[in-house]
Amino acid sequence: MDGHPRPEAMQDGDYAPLRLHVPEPKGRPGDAPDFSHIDFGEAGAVGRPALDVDAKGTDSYAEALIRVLDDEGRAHGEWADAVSAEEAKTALRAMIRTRAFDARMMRAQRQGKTSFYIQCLGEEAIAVGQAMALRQGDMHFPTYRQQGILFVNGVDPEAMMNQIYSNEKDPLQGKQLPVLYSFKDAGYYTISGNLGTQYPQAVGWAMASAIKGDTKVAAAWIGDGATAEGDWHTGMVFASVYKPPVILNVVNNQWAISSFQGIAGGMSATFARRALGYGIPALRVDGNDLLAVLAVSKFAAERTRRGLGPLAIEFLSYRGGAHSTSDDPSKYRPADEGEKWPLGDPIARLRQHLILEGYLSEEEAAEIEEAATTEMREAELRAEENGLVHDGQGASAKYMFEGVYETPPGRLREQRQEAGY
Amino acid sequence: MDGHPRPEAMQDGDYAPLRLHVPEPKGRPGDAPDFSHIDFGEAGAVGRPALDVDAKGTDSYAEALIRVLDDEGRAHGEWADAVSAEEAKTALRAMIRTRAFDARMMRAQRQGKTSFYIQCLGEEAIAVGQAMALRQGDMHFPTYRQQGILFVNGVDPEAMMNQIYSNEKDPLQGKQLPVLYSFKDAGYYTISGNLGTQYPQAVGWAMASAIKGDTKVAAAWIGDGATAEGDWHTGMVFASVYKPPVILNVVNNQWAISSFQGIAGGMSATFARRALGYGIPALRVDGNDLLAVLAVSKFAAERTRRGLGPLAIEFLSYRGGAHSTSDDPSKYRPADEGEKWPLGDPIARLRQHLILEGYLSEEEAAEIEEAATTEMREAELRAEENGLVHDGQGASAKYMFEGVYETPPGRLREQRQEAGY
Amino acid sequence: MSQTKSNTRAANMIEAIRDGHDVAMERDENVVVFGEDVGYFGGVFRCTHGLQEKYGTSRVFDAPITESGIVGAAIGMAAYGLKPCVEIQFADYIFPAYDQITQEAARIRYRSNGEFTCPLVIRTPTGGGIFGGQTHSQSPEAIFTHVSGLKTVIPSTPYDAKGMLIAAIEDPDPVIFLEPKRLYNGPFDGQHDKPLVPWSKHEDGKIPEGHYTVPLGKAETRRAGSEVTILAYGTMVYVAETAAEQAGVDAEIIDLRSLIPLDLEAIEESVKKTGRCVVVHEATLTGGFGGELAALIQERCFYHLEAPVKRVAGWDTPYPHAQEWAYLPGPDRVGRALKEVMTG
Amino acid sequence: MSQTKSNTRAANMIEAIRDGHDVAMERDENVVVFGEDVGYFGGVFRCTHGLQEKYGTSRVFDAPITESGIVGAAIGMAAYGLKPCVEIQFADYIFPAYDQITQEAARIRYRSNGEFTCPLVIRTPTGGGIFGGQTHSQSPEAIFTHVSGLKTVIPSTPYDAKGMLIAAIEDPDPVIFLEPKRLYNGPFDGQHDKPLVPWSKHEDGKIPEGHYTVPLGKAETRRAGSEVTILAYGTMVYVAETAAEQAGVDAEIIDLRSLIPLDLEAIEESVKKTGRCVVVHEATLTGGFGGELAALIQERCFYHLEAPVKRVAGWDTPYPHAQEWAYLPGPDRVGRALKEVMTG
Ligand SMILES: Cc1ncc(C[n+]2csc(CCOP(=O)(O)OP(=O)(O)O)c2C)c(N)n1
Ligand SMILES: Cc1ncc(C[n+]2csc(CCOP(=O)(O)OP(=O)(O)O)c2C)c(N)n1
Ligand SMILES: [Mg+2]
Ligand SMILES: [Mg+2]
Repeated sequence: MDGHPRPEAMQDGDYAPLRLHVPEPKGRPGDAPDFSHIDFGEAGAVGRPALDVDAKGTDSYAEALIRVLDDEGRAHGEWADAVSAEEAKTALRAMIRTRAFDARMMRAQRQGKTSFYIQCLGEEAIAVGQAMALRQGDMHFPTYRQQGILFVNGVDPEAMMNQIYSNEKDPLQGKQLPVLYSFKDAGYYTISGNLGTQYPQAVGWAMASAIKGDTKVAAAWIGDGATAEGDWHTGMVFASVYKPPVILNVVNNQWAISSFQGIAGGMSATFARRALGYGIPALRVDGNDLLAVLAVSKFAAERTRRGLGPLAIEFLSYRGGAHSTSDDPSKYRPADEGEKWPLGDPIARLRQHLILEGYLSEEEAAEIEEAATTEMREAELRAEENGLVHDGQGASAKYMFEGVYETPPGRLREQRQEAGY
Repeated sequence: MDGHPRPEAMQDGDYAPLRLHVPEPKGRPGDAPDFSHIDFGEAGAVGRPALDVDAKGTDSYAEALIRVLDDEGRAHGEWADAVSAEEAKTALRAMIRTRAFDARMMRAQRQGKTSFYIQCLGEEAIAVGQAMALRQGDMHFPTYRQQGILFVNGVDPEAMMNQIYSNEKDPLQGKQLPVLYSFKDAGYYTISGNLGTQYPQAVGWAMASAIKGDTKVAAAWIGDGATAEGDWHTGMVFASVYKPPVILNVVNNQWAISSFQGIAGGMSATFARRALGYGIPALRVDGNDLLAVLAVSKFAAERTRRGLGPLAIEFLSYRGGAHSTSDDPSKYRPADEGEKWPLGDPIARLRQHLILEGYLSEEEAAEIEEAATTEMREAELRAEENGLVHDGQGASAKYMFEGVYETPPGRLREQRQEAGY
Repeated sequence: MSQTKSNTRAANMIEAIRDGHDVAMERDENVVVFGEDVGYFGGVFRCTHGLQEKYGTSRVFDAPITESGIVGAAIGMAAYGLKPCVEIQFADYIFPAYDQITQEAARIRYRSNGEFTCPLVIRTPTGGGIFGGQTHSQSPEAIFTHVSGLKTVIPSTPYDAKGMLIAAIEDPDPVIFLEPKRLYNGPFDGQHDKPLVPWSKHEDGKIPEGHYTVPLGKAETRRAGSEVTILAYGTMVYVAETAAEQAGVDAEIIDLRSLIPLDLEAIEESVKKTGRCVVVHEATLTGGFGGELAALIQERCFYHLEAPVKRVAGWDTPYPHAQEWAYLPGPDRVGRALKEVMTG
Repeated sequence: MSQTKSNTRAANMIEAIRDGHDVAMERDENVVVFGEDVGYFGGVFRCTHGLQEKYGTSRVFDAPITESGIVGAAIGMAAYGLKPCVEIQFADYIFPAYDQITQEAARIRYRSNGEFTCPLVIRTPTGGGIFGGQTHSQSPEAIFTHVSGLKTVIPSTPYDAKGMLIAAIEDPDPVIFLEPKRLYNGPFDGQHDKPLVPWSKHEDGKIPEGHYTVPLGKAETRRAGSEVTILAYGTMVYVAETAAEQAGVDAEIIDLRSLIPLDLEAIEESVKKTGRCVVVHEATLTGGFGGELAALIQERCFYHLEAPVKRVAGWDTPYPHAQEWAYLPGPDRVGRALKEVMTG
């Protein structure tokens, strides 16, 4: 043996014993909500970078929140005039419909009409705002919490409910868990139950757009928790290398089932900042402010469609409800944390703004809400008539054998026969 | 159908057709080497941050190179006095022995004594420098290009050669591909042939040190190319969350077999910068400057062992030889790129420095080289006597059935019998 | 049951698993537990509930949502000398960790020639029957049983769950510990339109207090019989029991419990006696573990077989949502197979 | 061979694969090719050499070292309408992509009920015999054949390699395309101490010019025989040929070529004729595809079998380095198995 005389392992006391650092949220059940660690800044304070800004140019943007609406409902700053009153009203309507749909389905779940549902309470502005900034032919690669896209892009709520009820009219013929929709014509990619997998897929889709010399844009979506998956990184690496037209969204609603964003690394740096390390510029946005969301999304769409490279966006929000109908958040976070979220409710804020500015009357607003409730109630009545899988009226068993391949191989045909379909 | 009237997909010409961006290296075979895109800075220009510096505090460090030795062999700046003359001489000797070993094994491969070898030509300072900064009980999670660690930590070259020759004296009993060593007592974790997997493992090992209240430090190692793997990210996320005592090294030798660092995202941002997005401070170091490597590694060891959290280090270097003996780099990069690498050869630079400062004479230096050559020649003669797998003198087939589990299950015992061992 | 049941208490499978953790952690301070939602909250199925409070955040903690990271970190901890027991929230999410499990955990001992080892338990809820669709229902055992260096086990009672979990944690090698989630609350027999008997009302719903182990590698004969051998594991054990009863066949029902190592002796002995065999599993037929079982049986019991070994399994399709009861093998399908081999 | 060989030229398997790419890319501009080192350099085995120069960097390019990213991006491209054909440098490195392959590529059509599809080819060199140790030698076919929605194929001649690659690229569903790397340069029969016959000297070393396909799902009878059926694929086809010759057994040797879909008709017909069967593969025995084959054969040919179906396979250990020739099934082991089933 030969070599450098290595120092022996030293005595205890030489260095203090190490301890594992396990991040804890500010509040647990029974505690008062505490958001004092977050610097929200002021509406209007953060301006617009150049369309071709690079990662270093967004250093401060990766921290400070882009906000347009203040607490009173006034719009401020450079991003304020990116959204017309007409657009804002369209958005309000889509957000209200999204919430009405969610409410109806939460009720349906309680009534045993479906075993499972996921709402997006408090996050409606994010999906709705970005969907409005994209155009036909573009493609979202959503998670289960971007149903707002569907209400922007003209999908019939009854079709969604048929999917949830897994009945004969379900566009997916009963194959998928409720809410794991696929609506290609609405620019809505088939949702996976496996977190994160859609991130590199979105980047690949955008690469295809560039390879074909098209001008279509992809929107990748992921939650704060799921950014820990390897797939988030591989998507970012591909985006960093080939610079395809993709918007790399992270919806930071601060919770991943029972674990808070610190368990995903969110207390060590913002998720927006993580993109900078790939040389991808990043903006951080108040996700409960439709005007900010839509303005920034337009910027992102324009940048990527112009071939100026990918852009990352972190939407800061708060998961207003339980993770899903299988979850009970009162077991792990203060019950009133959502109500105390300083950035408020996205629908209430936009409504207040439109009324304040005189673009909308209280009556019109009430009408929109009323109409949405009616629409969803009626859609649900129709969907229910098509059957509920839990009443034994699910999509036929024969569909199970279809669509595994374009042409079923012999053994699958045999099995189908054996099964009697 | 109902919803926001989405703009139709627009006409060609509305936006210019997109194009896929595929990064290309500055030079290909036949071109003149060109490193003008890299800013090397000046020796001594980058100082020492505080031991408990946070990620933001290392913003500029993630870009500018920490260098100590200048082109003439003089040491400069705040990092210069971290390494004693004695240590520098020890390092020189380990580096020279590393290179002598490599040379001997490259020759052995040409002679057909082994089918495979990987040298670390030009990167010797990195592994040697960091190994000297750690102490007994710490653990490296190396790739196949950190054999320098073994020459610091007292491993017998003959044992390494027996592994390469896969003979009866091979400590791994012929189970592993040449160079995928395991030397636990030397703080050298079993190397995987699968890139990147050791990164989260290193972090987990460091977490265990913290869980047990020990003071041991882990060193994670990865190449520029392999940082694209999901495992690199999952390791970083765990490090970001639990802040265990781990040094997160990236050896950027600018090539990954035939693909240059741009294909790993290296043209979009430095690899050091990528760590900042996880809230992990990062330093960037001239990997061909032993004094810089060892000084920074000492800093890293001290910081992590004090419980101040992980530190990332990017070592900038150049892969001096072929990827492995199966590779021919003249097919994809300028033949003389390595010679023109502005940061030079780490052994020549350290040698020059020690002679310049009068710590070493030309004769002593020649003696060290001579001794290393002799040592490796003699070790190889001994190893060869133990047999070469390619001469049919590999480790016995019976070992194949051992070590699958602590206790072999019945069917494996049956198979061993069937095979006749 | 291989042990006496003195000092037993009623427990469902979740409580049994929680208790298994508790006993193992109490005895060995090197046992650490982590995974998504397993810390403060105690796991989405509550299998680690209360452990963080008892053992602290250094030994029981939430992990980031990266299954490869969880397993990768656990491998490093095991190399250090700890005994990590990690949870993958659903077996459907184990695939991102497939590389770390099969190329690393399974190979550490071998490739280092014993210098490093990997005593690691990966617990994960498996199987269908909960209307979970493709991503909450799959049974991936066959992609692990093909990997040398791994053990793959699957208990079907609270007693076995606790005893096998302790045995797995004490095992010196990596163990894939599959928990048939449809059995957490009671012995589901595939009759989805009948009310579930809770474990508290079932004879197997009792666990001894404190430490005991159920050895990995031993099958359990659930019912002795003479006409046909049924090999099953997980939920299919109860499906097989009901099917045999309904079909009126005197079946010997073997709960394999441990797929690797496999209790070949018990299998051979039974099939040589009955001369007939039906293998039942939830996973997709083609390439499933049933193929290995059928292959082994015809190799070893060829001259005793009166009929071909028959496999009843999930169809060769992804796991569907609405068609769950047409997909998951139930007593009817198993009964038909029993009749077929009896006349075959 | 299923097609005439007019206008043929000599080619080894690498050249055949390169040519298959070329033909497919020429005919369909939606075909794109990428992977680690496949662009400028043309792949570490040179299977994509010259393609970037011919088709440009938008259609042939180097990829970052992330197998899950490569497959994930390819899935997105396929959803867009492209036909990606990606290379995983060694089958031993396909595991990080296992989630994207099995839970995504294989499931896109099903879960979207046909709205999105995934016409994707994943090429990867498989198998041993090159002294590559654990991480350059494995044969992971069985972890794909268990996954509904995937096709898994493995050619064993230059002719099949080109024709099947074109068929795979034109296929509307994801195909795992395994290339027995030990056959790239010649038909290796396991006799490692004898010189290798290069393809240029072998009758199968010829490929037609231009476009042709070898359909996926059809086996190829390499040798007609009456005494025993040998099922093999990849390198084991040549091992089987030599073994049968050396053992002096009149074996019918079937090269499966396509594991999923499987040519069950050809298998059944042959085994019913010979009454005996030996299955040979390189992968670890337990849980290997041989189990599925043996299970199927005893199910379908039970009353024709004179002896149990015998499997010859890699041992249940990781793939070793020094012990390669004791691990990889060679003519001796296959010959012993042939004798055993003949007397069995
Ligand atoms: C690969 C994988 N691992 C785990 C899960 C289980 N799971 C479903 S949702 C969820 C939390 C996700 O949190 P986040 O990404 O923040 O999204 P959010 O629910 O907050 O919208 C988990 C762990 C999964 N679906 N897929
Ligand atoms: C998972 C995996 N994918 C691919 C390979 C094949 N491979 C071996 S080394 C290498 C290049 C690695 O480059 P880098 O990480 O930069 O390290 P370097 O060789 O430059 O030290 C590749 C692609 C592998 N070993 N493992
Ligand atoms: Mg979240
Ligand atoms: Mg490199």
